[in-house]
Amino acid sequence: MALKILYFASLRETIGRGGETIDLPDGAATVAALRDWLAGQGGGREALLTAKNLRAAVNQKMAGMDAAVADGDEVAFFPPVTGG
Amino acid sequence: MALKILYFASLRETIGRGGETIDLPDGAATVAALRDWLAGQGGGREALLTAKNLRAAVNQKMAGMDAAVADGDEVAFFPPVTGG
Amino acid sequence: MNEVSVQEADFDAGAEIAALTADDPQAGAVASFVGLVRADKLAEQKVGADGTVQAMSLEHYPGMTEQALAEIVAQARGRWELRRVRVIHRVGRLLPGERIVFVGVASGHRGDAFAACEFIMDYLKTRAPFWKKEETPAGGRWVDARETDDAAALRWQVSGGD
Amino acid sequence: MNEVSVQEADFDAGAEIAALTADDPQAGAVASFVGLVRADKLAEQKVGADGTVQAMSLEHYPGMTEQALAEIVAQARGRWELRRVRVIHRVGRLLPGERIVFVGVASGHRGDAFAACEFIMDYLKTRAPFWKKEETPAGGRWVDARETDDAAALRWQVSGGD
Repeated sequence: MALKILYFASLRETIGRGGETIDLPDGAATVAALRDWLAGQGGGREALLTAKNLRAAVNQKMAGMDAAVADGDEVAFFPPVTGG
Repeated sequence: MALKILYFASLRETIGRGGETIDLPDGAATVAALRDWLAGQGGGREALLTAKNLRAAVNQKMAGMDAAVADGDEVAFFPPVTGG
Repeated sequence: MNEVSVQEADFDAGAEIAALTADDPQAGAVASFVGLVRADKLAEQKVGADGTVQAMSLEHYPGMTEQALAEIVAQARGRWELRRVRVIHRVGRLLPGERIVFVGVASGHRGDAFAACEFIMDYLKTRAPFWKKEETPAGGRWVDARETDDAAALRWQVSGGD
Repeated sequence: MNEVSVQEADFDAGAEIAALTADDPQAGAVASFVGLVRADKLAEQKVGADGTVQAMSLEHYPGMTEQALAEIVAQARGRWELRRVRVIHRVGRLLPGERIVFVGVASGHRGDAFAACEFIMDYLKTRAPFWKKEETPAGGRWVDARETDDAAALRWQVSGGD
């Protein structure tokens, strides 16, 4: 399935890009599975596994690692927020 | 002893004056005793006994009815405050 | 600048908030409160069908007022780590919608600023010698003290932010 | 007027506070918060003796940010009786002492205004997608999330103002 991936803050810098469009093989249908698949692609994406307290959002809403992802979703990965 | 008495808000209106200087007979040395003595002087001062939740200050600090009063003190009587 | 003011004049909340942190590198948080004359509350006192909102007048105890406010601020400083604090309370005749009171508290952290600002308001409501009188078509009416205000002040004695 | 704004421009806290109650006869209380870039916190990151405070930059997740803030405000409205609410968060490069965030809440009563204002700040700190990066003489440094912020947000789930 086609997914839009976004990276923010330190994760964006480590991975060296703000986002990418990917084609995820069928079967991996949660945020955690997507994270693991991305990390396996290398190119700095291993940081998704080593990042402390990795957070995610699916379609611009905070989501847990067990949240489902579906074709066409926008999935973002980032460190804990520090605004305010 | 000589005391400066002040009345505020509804009490000031009921008693018809903002304050007065009095000479309290010896023996009455608490706010409560002063209140009772004043009420006995009539002229609207009976309101000190009928006022709901009467409050007092001695020398510009909130004081309970059992607080001591001494010669030269400024004693104020008023209803519960409603500022803010 | 004074920490507390009792005045007839209006105040500028934005200028007060800015002054609370100007040139203070340790001030990262400002909690503030503005209280206003509620037009609808005055309207509740209408007596006749043609009764229109009039105004409110605020009486105080000159001399004691400033002292009482300063004492409340001192208590807040004893409980929380605060930078600058500012309390302004107006007296005299005020129209519906007009500002009555300003409390602003600067601190390094927002928790202290919020707690101290609310504490000062709760104590001001029950311990500072101000009295409100509403004008109504039927004449003046002194505002009754609210039991909820006593309860609000009391809760700081039980679970205060120490 | 928008309820939430994410912008590079500074804001005028006094004007925002005034707008929260303009022509609203039921608004008697405005609690507000202003957060600033603490110069001394930036200074802690100095590496060399000549290390001077630089600045901070704020990154966000365009699109999600506004939605997350609107959702936080909606939750506050579900818990307390509020009139107007305003949230402004700046992004981009900010110098020490500059304003970062404004939260203003108008209500009929101060208890609701204070609680909702603090709730919105606590939730914003843990749920709105903003990230701070400090410039230091040794280079950029992403600010770590604080456990105290998680604790502050969590307490609304236990004893929230219902």
